[in-house]
Amino acid sequence: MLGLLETGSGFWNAIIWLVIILVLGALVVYFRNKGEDSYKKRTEQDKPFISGNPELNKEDSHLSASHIYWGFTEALKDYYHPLIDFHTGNINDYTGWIIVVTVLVLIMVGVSG
Amino acid sequence: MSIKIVLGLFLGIGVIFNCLGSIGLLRFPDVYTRLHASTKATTFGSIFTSLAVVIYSLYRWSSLGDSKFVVLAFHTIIALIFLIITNPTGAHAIARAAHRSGVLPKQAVIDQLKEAKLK
Amino acid sequence: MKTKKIIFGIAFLLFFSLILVSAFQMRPFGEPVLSEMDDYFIANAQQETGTNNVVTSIVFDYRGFDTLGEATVLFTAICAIIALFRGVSK
Amino acid sequence: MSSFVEIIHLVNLVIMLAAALLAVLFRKLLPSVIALSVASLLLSLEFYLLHAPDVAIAEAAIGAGLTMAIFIFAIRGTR
Amino acid sequence: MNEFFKIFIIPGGLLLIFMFIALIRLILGPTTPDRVVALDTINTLVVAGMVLVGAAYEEVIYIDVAIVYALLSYIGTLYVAKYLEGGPKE
Amino acid sequence: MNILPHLPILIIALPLLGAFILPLLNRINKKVPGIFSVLILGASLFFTILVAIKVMTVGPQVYVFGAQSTGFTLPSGLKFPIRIIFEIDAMSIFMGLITAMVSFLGAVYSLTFIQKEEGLDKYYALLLLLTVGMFGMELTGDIFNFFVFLEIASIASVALISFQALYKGEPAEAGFKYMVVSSISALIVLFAVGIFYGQYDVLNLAALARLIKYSQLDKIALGLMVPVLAMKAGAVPMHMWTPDAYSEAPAPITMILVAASQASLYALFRVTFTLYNIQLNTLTVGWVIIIFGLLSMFIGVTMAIIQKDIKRLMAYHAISQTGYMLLGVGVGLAVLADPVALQKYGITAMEGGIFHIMNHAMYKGLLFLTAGALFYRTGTRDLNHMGGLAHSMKYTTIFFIIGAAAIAGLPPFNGFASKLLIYESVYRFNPILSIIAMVVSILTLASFVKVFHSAFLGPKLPRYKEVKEVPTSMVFAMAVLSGIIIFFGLFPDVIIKNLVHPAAMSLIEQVKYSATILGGM
Amino acid sequence: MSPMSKIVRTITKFVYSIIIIFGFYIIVHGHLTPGGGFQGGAVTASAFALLLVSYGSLASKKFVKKDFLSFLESSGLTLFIALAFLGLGTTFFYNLLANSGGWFGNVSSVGINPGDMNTGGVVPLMNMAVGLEVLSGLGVILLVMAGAMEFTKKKENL
Amino acid sequence: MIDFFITFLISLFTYLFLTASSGEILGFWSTLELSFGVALSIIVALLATRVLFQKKSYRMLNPLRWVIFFIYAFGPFFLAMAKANIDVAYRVITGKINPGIVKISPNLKTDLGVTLLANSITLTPGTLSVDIDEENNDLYIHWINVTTLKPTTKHICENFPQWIRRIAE
Amino acid sequence: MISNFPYIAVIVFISLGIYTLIFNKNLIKIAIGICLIENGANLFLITLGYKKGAVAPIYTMAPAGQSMVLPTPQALTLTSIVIGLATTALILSVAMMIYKHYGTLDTDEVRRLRG
Repeated sequence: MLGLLETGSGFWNAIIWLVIILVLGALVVYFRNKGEDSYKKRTEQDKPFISGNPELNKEDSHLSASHIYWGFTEALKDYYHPLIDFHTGNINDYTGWIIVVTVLVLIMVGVSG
Repeated sequence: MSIKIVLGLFLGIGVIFNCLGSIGLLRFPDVYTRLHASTKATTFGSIFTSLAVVIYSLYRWSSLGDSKFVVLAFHTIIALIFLIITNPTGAHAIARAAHRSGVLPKQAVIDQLKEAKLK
Repeated sequence: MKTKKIIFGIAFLLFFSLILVSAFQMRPFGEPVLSEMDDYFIANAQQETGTNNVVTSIVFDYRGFDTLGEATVLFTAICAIIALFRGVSK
Repeated sequence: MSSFVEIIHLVNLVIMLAAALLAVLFRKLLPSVIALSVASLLLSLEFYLLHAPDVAIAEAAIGAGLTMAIFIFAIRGTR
Repeated sequence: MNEFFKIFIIPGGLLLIFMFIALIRLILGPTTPDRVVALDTINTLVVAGMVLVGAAYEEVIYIDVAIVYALLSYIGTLYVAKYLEGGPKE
Repeated sequence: MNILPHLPILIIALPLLGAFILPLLNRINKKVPGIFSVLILGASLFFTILVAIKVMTVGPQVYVFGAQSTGFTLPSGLKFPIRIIFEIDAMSIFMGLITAMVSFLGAVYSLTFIQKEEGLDKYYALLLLLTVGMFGMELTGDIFNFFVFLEIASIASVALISFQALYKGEPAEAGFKYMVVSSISALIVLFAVGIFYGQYDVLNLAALARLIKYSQLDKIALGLMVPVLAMKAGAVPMHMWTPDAYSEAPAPITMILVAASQASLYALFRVTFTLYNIQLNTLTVGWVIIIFGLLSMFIGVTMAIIQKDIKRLMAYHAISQTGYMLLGVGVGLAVLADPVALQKYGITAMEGGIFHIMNHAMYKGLLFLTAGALFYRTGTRDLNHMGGLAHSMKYTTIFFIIGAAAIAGLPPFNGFASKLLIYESVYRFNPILSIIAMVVSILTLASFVKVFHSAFLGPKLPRYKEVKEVPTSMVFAMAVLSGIIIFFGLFPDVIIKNLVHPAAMSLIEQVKYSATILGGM
Repeated sequence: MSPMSKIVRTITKFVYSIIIIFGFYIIVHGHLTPGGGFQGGAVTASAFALLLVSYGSLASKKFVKKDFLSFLESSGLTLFIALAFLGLGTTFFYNLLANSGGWFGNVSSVGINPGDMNTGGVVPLMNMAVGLEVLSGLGVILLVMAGAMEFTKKKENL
Repeated sequence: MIDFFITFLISLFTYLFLTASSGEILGFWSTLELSFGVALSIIVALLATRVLFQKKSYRMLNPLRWVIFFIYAFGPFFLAMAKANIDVAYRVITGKINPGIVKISPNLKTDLGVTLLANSITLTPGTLSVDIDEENNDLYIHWINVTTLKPTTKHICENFPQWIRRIAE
Repeated sequence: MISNFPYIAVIVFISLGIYTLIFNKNLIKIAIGICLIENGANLFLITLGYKKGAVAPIYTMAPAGQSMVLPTPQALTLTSIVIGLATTALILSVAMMIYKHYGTLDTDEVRRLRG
């Protein structure tokens, strides 16, 4: 069958998956249309509500990239600090690591025979 | 047999002068005197070693009649000529550069070049 | 920073000694064991290509494509340098 | 007599390595480049002794003349 | 390897020793011009040595290398001299 | 004159000729070089497809340079070829197709992306030469020839990386770093070539593969070549040049550089599989490659999360995706000596790894092109300064979503297909590896959500009021790549059956490779 | 770069033409004696280097034009690859002139001999093409780097 | 035109010297070498004429000057060089030096003349030309054994300027 | 084992180059280091081709009756020398460009791209 991918322990077919997704999507749309239609345009319901505070201007309301995942990096501080120190950007280190890895591989290949 | 003696003589002179040149390079106190030793002695020594090769090739040519020894002689002469042209010029360039970069002759009795620059 | 230097130093010494093994494992200097390909070149290059200089016959005939690559490397470097300093030395 | 030739090879290689070592050890750039040039020169002589005149010419022309020239351009350009 | 081989190769070997002496000047040389002088000396000695070795092996075509060296070593010297000179601005 | 036997050489000779006469053509008109190089690369792509069809139907193709005939015959009295040989089997032409496709699209994209720059003839000549270098690395059957083309590719990439060094310092810095590491790698490869030559007096890959004895020296050569080629492919902990180079190069060049690093990856596989094959201790070397893969995946993706520069972020993702390929093929190598395990999951793992090479080239190329499109309109690569661009760059947004979904392994895009193959087969080799691979995939999705949010979502910013959709040639290149991604995602079996499986088998069956030239099995 | 002293310049004047003819000698005798396109090209390019160092970059621009060298470089390479393409009747890089009896097609005598210019097939032609490329290419490198030297220098050191 | 021809001849002679003993013409050259020599020399002449003849001066065309040059090179010059080397040998062994830089005015007018003199001085006893005054061609000489503080040309370089005047002026 | 001295020289050459690359902090010194590695690799190839008591593989006016050294390494070395020159020239040009923008050649300063 077209699009059938055998992985040795199972299979994957994108077309079947797409068909399933489409059917589910149609179901969702169907259920959504059954709901009550109380939303009115051009009333107060249309405006953003930020806990009663005034709306920020456009520049400030956008969350900039440095702040995304702040918590994640803060939690993994012990992992990230050495890692960032590792990337010194110094050309001597680049060469040095190549030599270190070469030595390790040479030893491994030599020991294992 | 005599050709060997001649060759030995020429090569001996050449080697001795080359040796003197390099020893002078080691012994003398400053750039200019070292240049004296190295330029003169090595050029002169190289002339003699090259002349030995030329004599050798002419000898072999006359005895064997092999034309390749003509090439040997001619090319050696060309190398020698270039050496004689370029060596003193190089020495002059170094001496001038040394003086301009501020290396003054040691134990100098007189330095008219420096005086000329001061004016 | 100090530890990194020590690591690199040890790695460099190990690298040196490990590669030095290859120098001792290599066949003795001046005595090629196998020289089939080169014997073929020395024997046949003069007839096949008509050049007295076997090296040139290899460079331009048997391994001509390498030479094309080499000329290309030079061309690439020249292009690179001109592109790097474009408009500088008019 | 061939042992004498081998001694010549050995001495030449030792001088060459000394020059290369100097090229690494000198702190100033210009002496370092001069030492590199000497190493390259003796490398060319070594090629010559190993019966590779083609390569010796290439190394002589490129190692002694042109590499020196471009190194000096670079050093002068980065003052 | 004929009877003349020895006559030419021994001076060639001696020239190598002189190169070593010049190398000592390269190591010691307090100023850069000293080192250039050492380079110049080694150049001349190498040319002389190449001529001798070429004659020893009876390889006449080898002398071309010596010619190239005699011509081109001068250029290297000039470049260093030029650098040391500094010179007026253009 | 019959052109058909000469197709393999035309792939490489046409761009070469084009590069040589570009500076002459520039004297006629400044606009000519771009169009000319697009035409040349199009022709090259066409020839590559023809050769691919031939390889898939007939079998490996051999082209001998300078011999009496194109068909291969051994010289009298010798057991191995003496001339340079192109040996094109399924794996080579698989990589060749990627190269041809990517460089063609890169040239099309460059038509408008770089048109304001001076010295465009040099730019296009270097682009053609980079393509030549990659093709040469992939198609050649001679190790010294491989070194030469490695140098061509690296010098051309350096030149293109630092193409804009006239205006700012960072491209020059990136170019310098890349040049240093790549010349080390090339010189070490040369040293290894010397070791091989000294032992066997042969330079041909197939003949060498038959002669090799795995002596002490061969071990040293292997130990020198594996790390160095892995470094060129961008494996951790020798990956630091990758983000520098990828982020500072112009966008179309970055796309081609991805393909160039994959050419080194190909060389790594060639060395381990074809040159040594089961001679070497497969478990050790396999695990070395797997460890490279694991480190690359994990460190690459975690570093990507904290980046602020969009192209640098994508470059770290490139490292992380390279890890998948190394993992898949490494597992294949680790079980190479064990026929049962190889049949059970080894081949599948290798198919996954090799299929991922192609997928990666496509979606990473697409992502870099979208980053280039953003840069083209906004003039910045800093994510902190972007925002709300979905309002004005609709096509770019759609292409970015496709690329991001593909790289994160969301079905039904192509990334999912290859990652699935890797997960399932690696799970049978060692479950932990597979789990790590899945975690990395999730982190990938997370970081692309970050990019999507900060670049495209949000209110329309006033400073980008003037921004509009990018010109047609750029949209065209991105659209072609998205089309390929969707096609591969929907019908992965077509590709795997026709391209990937033969490629994997050609790597595994070393005997066949040398038998193509030397005869006998 | 500024010019060097008068002595150096006068010597350069004479040595220049000799180096160039010597480079050409190495190029055209590539198939007989040590040498060939690359070596000869490098030697000839050294002549440009000599000119550059002794006359300074301003004056040597009068003698050697960068655009012209760039043109020569491209045409040399195109000639080289065209020679390779010529063999496409049989294979790429096929030496179609060797032993054909025509230009450069003389059959060379086997064994040790003084050598004859008229042998080698396309090898001497390729030597010339590569020599043209290398001499002009290295000349361009030298000229561009000499120009860039003034550009990258710090202004106070000018 | 005459410049072109002279450059051509110089290169042709160099080429012929390099390719001697390749054939039978005049006992040394083959036809092919000769024709190649002519062709290449024309190219060299195209490249190098402007360098060689920056000033129009055809003084050196007189063959008599060349004869004198050879006499000078093999006669007094070679003798002085031999003397110089013995002198250097003496100084290398004993280490006796008394150096200084002095100025001489040889009053030579042509570039070639002053170049020849400078190079001769460099290769002859105890002297080394350090610098040159570009306007009036005065030479600054490093003298290894300063005997007088007001040296004349005679002290430094014997009668070389006369010879060189005969050759180059 | 002393008969292998040229190989030892090659290794020392390459190691010196790598030492320079790791421990030297000047960009031009790094270029010198790369030159040294190149020289080592070239010497290695030529050494492999040497045969005792042989002459160069050129038939023009060669001494009679002697074997010839292996020609292939010479051809390879020729290629790698020119490649080395191209690499060196490019590295130095890029270093000059770095100096133009950064005003220094110290590798500790030339690292705006990091992290």
